Amino acid sequence: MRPVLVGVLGLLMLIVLSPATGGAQQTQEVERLTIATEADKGNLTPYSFRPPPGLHSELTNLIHDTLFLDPYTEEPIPWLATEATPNSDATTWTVTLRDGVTWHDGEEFTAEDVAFTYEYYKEGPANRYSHHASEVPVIESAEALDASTVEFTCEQPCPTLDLITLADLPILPKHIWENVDDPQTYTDLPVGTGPYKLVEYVEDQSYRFEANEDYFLGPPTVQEIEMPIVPDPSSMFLALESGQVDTVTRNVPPELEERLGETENVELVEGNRFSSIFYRFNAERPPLDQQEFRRALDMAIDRQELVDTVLLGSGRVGSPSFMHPDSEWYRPEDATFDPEQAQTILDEAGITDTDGDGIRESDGEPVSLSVIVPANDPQQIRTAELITQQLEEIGVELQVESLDPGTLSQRQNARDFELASFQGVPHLLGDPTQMIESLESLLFYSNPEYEELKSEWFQASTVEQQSELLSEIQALFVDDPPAFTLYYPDTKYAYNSSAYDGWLPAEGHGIHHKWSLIPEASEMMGIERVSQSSTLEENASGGRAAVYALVGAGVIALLALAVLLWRRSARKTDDDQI
Amino acid sequence: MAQYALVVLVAVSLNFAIPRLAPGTPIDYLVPSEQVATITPEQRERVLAQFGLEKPLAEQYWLYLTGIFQGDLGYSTQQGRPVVDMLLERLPWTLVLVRGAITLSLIIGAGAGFLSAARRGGRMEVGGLAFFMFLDSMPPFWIGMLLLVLFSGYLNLLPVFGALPLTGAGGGFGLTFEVAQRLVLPLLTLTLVRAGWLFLVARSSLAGELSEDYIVMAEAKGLSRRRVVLGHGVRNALLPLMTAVAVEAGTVVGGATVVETVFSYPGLGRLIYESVLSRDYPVLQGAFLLLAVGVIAANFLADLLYPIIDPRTRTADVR
Amino acid sequence: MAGRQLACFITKRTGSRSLTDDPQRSGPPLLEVRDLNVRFGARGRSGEVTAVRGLSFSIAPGEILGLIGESGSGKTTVARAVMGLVRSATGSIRLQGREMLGLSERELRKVRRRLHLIFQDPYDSLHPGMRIREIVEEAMKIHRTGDRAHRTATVSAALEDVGLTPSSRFIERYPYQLSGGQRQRVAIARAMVLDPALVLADEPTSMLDLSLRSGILEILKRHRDTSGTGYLFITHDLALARHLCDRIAVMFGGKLVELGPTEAVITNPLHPYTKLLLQAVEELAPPAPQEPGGYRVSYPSGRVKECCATIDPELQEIAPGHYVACDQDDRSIPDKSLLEKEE
Amino acid sequence: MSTLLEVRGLNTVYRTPAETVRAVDGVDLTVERGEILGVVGESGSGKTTLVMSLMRLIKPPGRILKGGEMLLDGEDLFRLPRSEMPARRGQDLALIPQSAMHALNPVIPVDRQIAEGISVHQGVGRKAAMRTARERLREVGILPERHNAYPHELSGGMRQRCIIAMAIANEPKLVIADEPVSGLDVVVQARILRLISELKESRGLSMILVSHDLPTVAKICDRIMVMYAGRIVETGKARAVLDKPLHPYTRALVEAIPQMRGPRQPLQPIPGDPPDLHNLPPGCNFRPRCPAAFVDCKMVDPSLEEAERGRKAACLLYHKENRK
Amino acid sequence: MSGALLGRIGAATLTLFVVAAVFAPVLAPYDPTLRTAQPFESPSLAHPLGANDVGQDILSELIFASRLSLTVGIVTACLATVLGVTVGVVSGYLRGPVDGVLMRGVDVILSLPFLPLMIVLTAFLGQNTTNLILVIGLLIWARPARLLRSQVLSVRESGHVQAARAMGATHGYIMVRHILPRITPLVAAQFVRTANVSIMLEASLAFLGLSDPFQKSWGAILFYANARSAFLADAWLWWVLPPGLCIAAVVVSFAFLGYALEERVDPRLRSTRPEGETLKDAETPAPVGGGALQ
Repeated sequence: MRPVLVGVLGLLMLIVLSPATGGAQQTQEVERLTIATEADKGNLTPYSFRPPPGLHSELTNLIHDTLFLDPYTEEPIPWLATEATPNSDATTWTVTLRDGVTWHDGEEFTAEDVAFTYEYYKEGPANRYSHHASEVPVIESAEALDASTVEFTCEQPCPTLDLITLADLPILPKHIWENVDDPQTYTDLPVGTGPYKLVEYVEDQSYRFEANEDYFLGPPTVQEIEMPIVPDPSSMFLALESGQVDTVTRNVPPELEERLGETENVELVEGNRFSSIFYRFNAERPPLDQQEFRRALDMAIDRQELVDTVLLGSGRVGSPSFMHPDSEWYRPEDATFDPEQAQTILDEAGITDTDGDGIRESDGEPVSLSVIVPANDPQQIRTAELITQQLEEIGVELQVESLDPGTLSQRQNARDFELASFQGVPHLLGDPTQMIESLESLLFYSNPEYEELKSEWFQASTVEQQSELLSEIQALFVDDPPAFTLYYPDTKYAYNSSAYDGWLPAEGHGIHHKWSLIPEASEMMGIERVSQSSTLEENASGGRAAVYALVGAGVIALLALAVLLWRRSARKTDDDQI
Repeated sequence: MAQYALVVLVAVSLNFAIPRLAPGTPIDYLVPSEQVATITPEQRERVLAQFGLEKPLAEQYWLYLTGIFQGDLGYSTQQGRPVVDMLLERLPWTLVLVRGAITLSLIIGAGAGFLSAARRGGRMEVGGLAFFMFLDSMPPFWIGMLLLVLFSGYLNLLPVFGALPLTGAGGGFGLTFEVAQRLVLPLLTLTLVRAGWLFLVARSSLAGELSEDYIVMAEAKGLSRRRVVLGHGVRNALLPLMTAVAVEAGTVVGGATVVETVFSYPGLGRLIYESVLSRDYPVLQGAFLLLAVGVIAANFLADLLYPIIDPRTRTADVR
Repeated sequence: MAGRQLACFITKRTGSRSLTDDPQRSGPPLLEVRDLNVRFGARGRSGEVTAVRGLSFSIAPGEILGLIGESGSGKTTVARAVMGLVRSATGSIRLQGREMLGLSERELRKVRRRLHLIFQDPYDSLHPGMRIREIVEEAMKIHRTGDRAHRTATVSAALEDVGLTPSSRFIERYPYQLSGGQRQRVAIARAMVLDPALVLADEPTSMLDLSLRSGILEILKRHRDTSGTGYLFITHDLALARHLCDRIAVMFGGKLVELGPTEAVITNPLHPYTKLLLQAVEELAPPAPQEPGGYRVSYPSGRVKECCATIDPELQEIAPGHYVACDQDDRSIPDKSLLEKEE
Repeated sequence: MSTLLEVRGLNTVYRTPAETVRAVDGVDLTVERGEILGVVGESGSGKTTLVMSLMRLIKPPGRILKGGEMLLDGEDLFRLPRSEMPARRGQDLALIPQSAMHALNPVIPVDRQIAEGISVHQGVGRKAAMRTARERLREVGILPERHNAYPHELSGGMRQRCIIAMAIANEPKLVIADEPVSGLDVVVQARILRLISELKESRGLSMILVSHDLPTVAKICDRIMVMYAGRIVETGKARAVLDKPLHPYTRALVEAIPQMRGPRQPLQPIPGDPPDLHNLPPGCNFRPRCPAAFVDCKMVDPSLEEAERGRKAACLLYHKENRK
Repeated sequence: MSGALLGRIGAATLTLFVVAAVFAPVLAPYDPTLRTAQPFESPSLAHPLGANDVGQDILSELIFASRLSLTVGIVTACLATVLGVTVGVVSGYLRGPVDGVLMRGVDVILSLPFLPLMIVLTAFLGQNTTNLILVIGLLIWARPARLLRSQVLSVRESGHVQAARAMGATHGYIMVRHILPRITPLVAAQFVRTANVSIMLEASLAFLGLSDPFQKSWGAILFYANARSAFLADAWLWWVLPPGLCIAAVVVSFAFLGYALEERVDPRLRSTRPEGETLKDAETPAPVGGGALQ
């Protein structure tokens, strides 16, 4: 038996001792970049959308292009389009397209493709984008006037069409998609006009992208992108630390900031991705149906404590405005933290502790709420834990139910909840059309004043008008919030600066998107690439050396013990025995 | 035979029912959550219809059953791909990992177990027993994480994730080497976890055999102790061990979930885990079917195999 | 098991008349077994085994009937069938005139009060976790006889009866604290407490050392003498049977091949198998310590006639009370090699 | 006749931290060439330990104490290093173990099991070994078509024949049989004993036959040793021991044999229980059960002494000082 | 001998944990639900194992967690053992069609994939401890049932069972008085084994985030540790190692105990046989004659 064992061990050692892959290039023209992403997002068509975690549109947009640059910029930046002109009341838009753009398969990109895409989104099965063509705004028609002109007609004025809608929706090649009846089961690799071609997709394993040398803005800076899918956060950062990947798409959790900052070649950058944690509530359930009660709850939440404890200070307190503070559409409004005021409001509303058990009663029933949180997100669970304690102070009991994602969505969709913990995504926090729509569909928000403002918003024909109305809407939220925004976590990203440092922290998107890889983008968007200058070399901390020593000593001690025991048992001899 | 068929049928039916018992439907996952509440019944119908989920349960069940016989397990609601393809894609990885782990742990665990049973009463014996029982008692994910931190983190020797090298190009030895490198840690984890159990099985079955009278007879024939232990004891002790391994081999496919998650390994366990979370009924059904058939087939095989290796069970009237 | 060549030892069916009573005794039999058949395994399947066929015998009150046969001859099955432990038994088993086959489980349980079975293996037949007192009084508890004091008294008396004196020394012990002989005595004591009408003893001494056997036999004999209980004594040891039994029944291949008074069967064996058995015992017996007196068997040599392969002879009365199932005129010993193969 | 085996001062003990049990206590024995020595004793008398000691197959916590010797053809087997014993077993010493039902490996055909021992000792090839094995099987009366049967396909008697074939496979100097017929039917018992007698005649087999059954031993053995509580209490020619047992224990054994002849007499049970090796009485071990015990028996542990010509007994009754 | 030693070690360790569980409020330096330190605080005299991600004392968490782990282990084992024993005894004793049906049921349960099924079931029933115990208990009884059945099959053929039947005892009486006591050692061993398995399963589920995250359990501590990257920081020394070692220690002490019990049932496993056994076994003549009940 022993030779076999030795053989196996030898083989293992051979494998173990050989160096791992992963090296870094120093040139700006980078041959290959390895980016670990946290979730499989299918074959990266607009229809392969899956809920977070993980990047979807950023990846989809490596392959696909939109007519304008991206929905979170201040001014529309032309991309596939060169120009978009509205009519006087902004109901009809004429869009001129770039010439000489080709699809990855060599077909020419034309206005037909654009018109087809919008019709397809409007008529076909729903996806993450389609409601921007069918709901807000309602695009009546998209018509190709000639090879490079498309005319869009909206049912109502759509002043932000170029800024948001056209900037958000990826364009599909007509010659391929006109044959696709069922986009959900379409599994071919997608064809787009984007800077990268998806050349390989191994489900749940990795993506591989190759540069599109014929890209209309010139070849991108990185020749090839490897994108392994690493769901486990620890593994992901481990891979980054050990140089096996060059950057990871998961934002750096606060507890790792220090450690990653100390790691050689690894740099952190604030990516400005829009993110928030908010509690939506079910306003149909008493006492949540009372505005005073909701207001009291909102006041009783100590957001600063949440930020300090759960985020270790790496974040901003939530604002009733709901949208992300860095968004162009955000109107600063501050949440009040005043538990005493909250108590007074509750007392006045007749929600008082009548039986002296520390919990208030409403209509004779103790006020006991439950909040549903995703079981796989400890940050949210911890947050709920803290809020439970905070609400206890004002005599409101909160029970936390942690649910797996499937059950969580089902409960929310069935409106079977009181409070629900939710993670805000860029789309929701930076795109006003999405927010307006979500207020009803997602948050079930209804307020007579809001209804009025909303219909005005739909009628508004300029961006300025809409912006103003949005300010009014957000001001309305101070007294009657549609949800309790708890905090906006910082979204720092880590990358290996020796592998690539051309990252562009684009508002709302983080750093992992195609603009980081397109030389022109920095200038077009007016954003600086991350600089090399701030790199600070630091040695491995003493703590790690101590751990090495400890593990080593342990192994040696074990070996010594084994040898000792072996020899002792061998020395045992027979005395009087034959 | 008929009994196996019945067990398969019941298991298959349960596999159909269990995912559907859980709250949540694929629709909650298929459509962005901010829209689920607003999509019209027609849209909903349309999405469900793509996966045959709009039909009454009885009909779904019938289609599922008939589908099985045609090798058609439907389409994944998440990937939109045929479930059969997805399973077949994952199966090799799981098999490489699990089969490798069983083989290795068999060599290590059973080898040590046999050794321990053959050399009774030594100081090493109690130590070995305690050691392997301790191995058997460590949570797999914990071992996995510690190994990961040690080998990939502190020592930076091995890749952290995945099963395939990133540069999909290349082939031959290089590719094999890369795959092997990525296999080391999950394999090691599973091996460590299973070795303890196999040690105990091997030890007790050899100990049992060695106390049989025929061992005395074999020694009395003049065979060396080594030959007695290997040729008679181990030979006979392999029977229960092999049956145990065969039966276990069926279940182990599902048991690798945790390790596969830790190492981002594209096995069936992780597929199942993710499908549970996304309520991907067709994939779940397919995977459960595969597992159930695996277990039952392993049992069946063990039943078939047993008479071949153990002549005592050949006669019909021995139960 | 039995090959075709030996079919001649196997009777087709015993006649319906009750021919197997002991002519010496009068009065109704205690146990009457008629045409007992026991099959194992599913009917008509390949695994089907007929363990007992067409068996008839009877036991009078206070009589010890020895049932002799080798392993696989079906003698244990007979005991189990009489106890009602075999579901597939057909025919008729009457205890004190009452038919026992076909009784429901509930009725059977009542009947079993009057029956008791003593097993071969004293290590196995006593529950290792029960004290001697509990073991002996178990039957009384099951049948709810007597109060606690009465039970204790009965247990003590029974233990004293079988020679476990003083009973107080044994009553609180566990079986593993006793030797094999003592355990078998406990098993016998257990048989006695309910004062059964019939005791079935299945090889009660075969696992005991020679030095202990005779003690057990004497206890059984004494019990029969004092209580008038009938015994079915199952053994493979002809010498033991000779010492204990009033009559001997010889079984082969699930059939009764010879039945008669002990001395008659031993001194004048009629059936070839009985002869073979006697010859073997003779061969094994030690040279007599004293001058051998009296009887020495000598067997005529000969071969089994062909007819035996096809004919299944019935039991016939050859002498008063002495029955044999063989049609041969010269009931000769069969060819040895024939039996050799059948081992 | 010459002496084949001479054992002197064999002591085998089972030693645990709690106690030491002397299962074989100072046994001497000799076996002549071509002789069958019978050893009789009931449960717990140390018979099997004796057999295993002679094979040197005692396993811990049992051990054979130093100081004894076992001369086989003049060579002391107890002095051989343990590693050389396998070469002797099967070649010099063969064993017929207690339970034929379990002594065969259930998953190997019988002829191959026999051939295994042959090829080890005779260094012949597989085929030659198989040929020899089949020859031996024929010799013990197994029909050729059953030679490659698995043990469970054979009846008890046939298995015992296979074991015997295995024992004589390498024409050993001495065969040690432990209860070769217990567990078999009477008819089969008779045949097996007949086979052993025949083999003794045809091959000049030397043998030690151990049994709890005095009649069995008496029938085919030349000499008898009676064991009680790990000791030899009586030796002598078989016939003589049976005709005139000296030791009270032997006498009791003889009287307990049910007779097939003569008038039916009540059997004489031996009072008391078999000896408990963990808890032996002081003085003579048999005293608590002995009808002839007297005062001295409580104090003196009798040694085995010559009582008559060619007969020895370990009983104070036959010690010189008591014989007047 | 080895088994007894291991059994003693197991019992001692287990006692330690039981004591810790029972006297947790006394032993734990802090209330583990309160934030008594800075988040991610390193070990210090005040907090020997540091603090977790929200500043709860990890040592106190560990001590309180032994309550849940042990409760889950023991209650689940009770449930599974009761089920397993009932099915095993009834099935093995009655045999026939009852046996057939029950054993096919066992086959089905054994053929179901465990962990995924538990994930589904906990998702369905809700993540709380009671459900967890129910789910684990309902899944793991099959193995003990099958094992016990085979033991019952052999016990039911033993003489004293036959004797009791012959005495006219009812099936219920025999199962309770004769079968059960005989299989008790095996039941005990199986009990320990199932406790073992369920503690491990609980830990795995908690680690995957599928148990009640507010119940302090070792698996849940590891879940948070993993999710808050403790594996990557030096925190693994005080946040990851201890709970893992606790799980391993409890499981292994159950295993030691179980092994000691099994060894008592099956003397063949013993390193060395007590001599009494050797003599008795070796010299008891084998059954003679019609021993085999056809």
